[in-house]
Amino acid sequence: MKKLIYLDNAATTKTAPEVMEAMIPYFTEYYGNPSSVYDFAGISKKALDESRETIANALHAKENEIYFTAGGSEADNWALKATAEAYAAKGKHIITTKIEHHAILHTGEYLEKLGYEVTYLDVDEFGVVKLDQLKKAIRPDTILISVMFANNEIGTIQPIKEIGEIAHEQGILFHTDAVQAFGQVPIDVDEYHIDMLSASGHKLNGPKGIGFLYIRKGVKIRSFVHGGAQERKRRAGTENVPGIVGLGKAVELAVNTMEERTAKEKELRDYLIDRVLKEVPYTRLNGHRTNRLPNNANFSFQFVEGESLLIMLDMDGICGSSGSACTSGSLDPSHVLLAIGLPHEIAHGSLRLTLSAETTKEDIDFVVESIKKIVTKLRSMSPLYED
Amino acid sequence: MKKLIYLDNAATTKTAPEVMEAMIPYFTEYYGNPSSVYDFAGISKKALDESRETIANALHAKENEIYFTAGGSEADNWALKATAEAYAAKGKHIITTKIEHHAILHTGEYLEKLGYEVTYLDVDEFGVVKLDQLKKAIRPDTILISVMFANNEIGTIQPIKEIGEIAHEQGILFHTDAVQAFGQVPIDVDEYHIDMLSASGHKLNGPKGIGFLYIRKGVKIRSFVHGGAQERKRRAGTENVPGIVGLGKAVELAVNTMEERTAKEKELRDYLIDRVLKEVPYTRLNGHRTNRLPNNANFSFQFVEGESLLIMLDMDGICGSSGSACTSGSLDPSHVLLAIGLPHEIAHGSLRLTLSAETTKEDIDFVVESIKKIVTKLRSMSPLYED
Amino acid sequence: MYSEKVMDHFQNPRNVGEIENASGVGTVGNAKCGDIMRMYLDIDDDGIIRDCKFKTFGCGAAVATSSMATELVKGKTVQEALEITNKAVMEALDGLPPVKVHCSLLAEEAIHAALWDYAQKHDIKIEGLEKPKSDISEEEDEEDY
Amino acid sequence: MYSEKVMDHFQNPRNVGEIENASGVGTVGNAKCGDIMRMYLDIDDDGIIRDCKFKTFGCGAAVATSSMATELVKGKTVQEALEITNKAVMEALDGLPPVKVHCSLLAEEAIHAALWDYAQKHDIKIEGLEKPKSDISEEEDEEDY
Ligand SMILES: Cc1ncc(COP(=O)(O)O)c(C=O)c1O
Ligand SMILES: Cc1ncc(COP(=O)(O)O)c(C=O)c1O
Ligand code: FES
Ligand code: FES
Repeated sequence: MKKLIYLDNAATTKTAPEVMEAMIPYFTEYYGNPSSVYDFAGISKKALDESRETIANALHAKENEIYFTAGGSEADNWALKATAEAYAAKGKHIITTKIEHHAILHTGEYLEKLGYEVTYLDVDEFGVVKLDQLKKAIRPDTILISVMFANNEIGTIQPIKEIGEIAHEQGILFHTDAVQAFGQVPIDVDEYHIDMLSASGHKLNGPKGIGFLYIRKGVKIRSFVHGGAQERKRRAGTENVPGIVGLGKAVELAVNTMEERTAKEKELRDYLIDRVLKEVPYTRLNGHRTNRLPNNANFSFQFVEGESLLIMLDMDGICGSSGSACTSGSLDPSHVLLAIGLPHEIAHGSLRLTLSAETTKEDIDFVVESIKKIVTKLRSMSPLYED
Repeated sequence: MKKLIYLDNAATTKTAPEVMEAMIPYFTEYYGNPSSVYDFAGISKKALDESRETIANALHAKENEIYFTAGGSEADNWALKATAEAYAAKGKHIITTKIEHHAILHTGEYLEKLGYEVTYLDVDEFGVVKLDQLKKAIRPDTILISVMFANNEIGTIQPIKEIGEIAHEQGILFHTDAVQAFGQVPIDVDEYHIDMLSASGHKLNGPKGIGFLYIRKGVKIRSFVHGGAQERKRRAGTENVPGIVGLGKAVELAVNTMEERTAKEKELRDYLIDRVLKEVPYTRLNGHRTNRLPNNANFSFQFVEGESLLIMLDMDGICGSSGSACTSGSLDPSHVLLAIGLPHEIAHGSLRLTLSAETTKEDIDFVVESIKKIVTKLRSMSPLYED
Repeated sequence: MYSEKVMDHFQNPRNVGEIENASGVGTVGNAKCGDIMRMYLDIDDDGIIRDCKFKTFGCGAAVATSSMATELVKGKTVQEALEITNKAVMEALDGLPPVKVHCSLLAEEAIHAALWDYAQKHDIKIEGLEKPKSDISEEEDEEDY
Repeated sequence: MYSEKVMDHFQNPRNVGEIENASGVGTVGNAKCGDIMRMYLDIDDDGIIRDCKFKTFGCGAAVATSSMATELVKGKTVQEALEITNKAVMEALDGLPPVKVHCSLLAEEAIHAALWDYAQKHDIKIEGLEKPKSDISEEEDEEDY
């Protein structure tokens, strides 16, 4: 196989070798069900506890506030649906944003069908939520504010602390989808006034199919998956022990390497952004110039369509994405790019490149040359482009 | 570590080495997100398709009727909640049984809170659903019948085909929780008139944290996890590719070895049952003598309490269970044993031993001797026992 | 799951058995978990507990707390025995998992029941001893989600 | 995702470009996906399509179907060109993923639009040709769960 330059780490990541090593014994050796009585199962139970502790520490939370799920989507669904249910007597109004992941947006639409009202906040041209609009949107029957920590497409980081303060001043629960942010930026649930937080293992070099929802003690959320007494009776199902162990290891690695890793990623990211903006005409950077995820670059190339661009990059061995991977089945232009004000046809020509710790300067140089070549070719084929 | 005799395969199983081998590349090599456009992700996509095909073939179903979930509990929750929602206009009555797993029972209770009516059918002394009672329970507003294929505690296999026929004659959807049966007994969704079927990977030497719901084409079930367009838009969340690959491999192995493996298990199981019943006084076999899972034995030892028994077996290196592992956090005696008519204190002294392909006759001999010794000791301590 | 002390008292329970013509016998049960504990006391004329035996149908914690309770009770006066709380039994066992706390209550109540029986039989009033409940189950304070 | 034929026509699209003073030019778009295709026809006095070129802003399938459509159209009579359906284009490409079927409709419609323009300019009536829609998007028939 030709060399692969994988720049789609916001879609998913490689499971780290250390994570594999940590997980494997729990498949074939210590495979006991943590709920069982015998000592052999105690090994599994202990592994769960340790992972929970690692994750709690990473968030400055308590162990019994971490609830494992099958991933970010389940955590998002749980947070919204089961607080909506639990607090319905207080009110049926929820505030979120126009740039959330579909796991939040489609859950919001579902709740609307059930009789809840959902306000979708605008964002500015950089993708930042407007705090004054948030304040105005709050009503006496508002029960939940859900704003993502960082956007998966354009990488913009939200003023989470300020949002948390506004929520808590009004006695409203605050949930944040931190699937993209967790492991990339430091998070302190107390300092940021976060009541619930979603995360997913495979976004931080952990395994797929595992994630968690942080639930602050005292939040009266219902169960989402009913059944056995796992996860303090809040989330049924035999625990994915290897997945949980892997997630714990991934979080440990992410926290330990965060400073160095993200500093390096930022440098490469900025180098990429600077070269592309300088060397490819009719190009813009989407998202905030500085308040963005360390590994995220997102461009729009005018007169160029995204899928064609991706396929041509793929032919050069470069993996990138156009909009969110999860929605590539859909033909709609990215709701995030529309929300920051891009016209339809420019929203279409977006390219997201998300770096990893393994990305090198040589990779970036190769990618920039490839982009230049491809954009020129596609523009020459475009009926929209006149040179 | 001392030799371990693991006889709790109904709680969970060891991941098979072949399954590990199949999965590992999808963690570290082919880690792409199946939704992505580039070729590299096509490898993941293809792996999903292959697993889906294997599973569909095992059930005589079609590929696009298999929807991956995080396990059996999610599949059960999904099947009940999302059909209840979709068919609410037709009616709000659901029929299930008293011996279902908590993933069904607690979901039923949840639906009752939402205004649905749930009938919990009795079973006879062997744990078999009474078909005439089922027929009488059907009402014009019955939308769903959910009866487990085989019970997780006492191993009794239900007359699924007859139940399916009754359901379909009346135009009612039929769901079966086959978490324990799948891989142990042949299943044909058409022959048995099954509309939905839940299964879980870790019960058949596959990984934990993955399962599926079979949904017959045409069943108008809603989404349970909303978000991205995965699983034909019906179950959001980045696919657990390694888990799905592992599940596919486990199903392949289970199907290929079923005849030989279960014949051997049945023989050992019957040897175990015969010896225990003969050599330990005041003992009964719970469940049906022949219509039971090939690897399941479940005894009640009068005057003996289950947990004490388990701990003492554990000291001899034997892993067994008393009631369902998922509920061992609870102190209630098994609802299944109560449903087959056991009095409280006998229900308490139950022991479930579930064999695997690796179980040997020597294991069984050792276990029988251990049981005899322990039961005698515990009875001598029991205020209920007078010799 | 259990501490080493609990496991020791479970594997090698002290004072299992019955006392014929015991000064007092108490049997208590917990309807919720279905477990039953019977305690036998041999009390001399000075009100000193000379011997104590038990029989228990119950979980590991029930057996261990029975065993520990008999140990704690032996040699004590009736009044001292009355003051042995479930907390004391638990502490002597290096603790119990939260879900097993009620098992130690069974031990406390079994002592009380045996003392009550002794008081009834000997027509004594023991200060601070109330008629024991035959069922010690309490409301679980766990939340329902 | 795409067949080899599609990938070939995407990587090496035939007949990209414009025709100056073309006999007919047609531009169609799909509002749903935002893609746009422009087709140029050079038709001689006998009604034979001598040359055909295209410009496309669109996905891989859009580019490939444009390319294939121009190949199919060349050398055909106007009447024959009119009968080239999106199905024929797809078949010539060894198929398209279901979600990409509409892209081939874009190609069919672009041919029609160019022929319509030719007919208008030369004041001809082409049997069976209707005024093309400028937007070919249709209702998706996918279920909503
Ligand atoms: C019959 C039955 N249904 C459902 C489940 C739940 O499956 P899981 O724990 O994989 O979610 C189990 C096992 O725990 C089971 O035995
Ligand atoms: C911001 C955000 N939220 C939620 C999710 C869903 O996570 P998962 O696919 O692990 O369910 C994703 C990624 O797909 C994401 O980027
Ligand atoms: S569980 Fe009943 S005494 Fe321990
Ligand atoms: S997706 Fe629009 S033409 Fe293919």
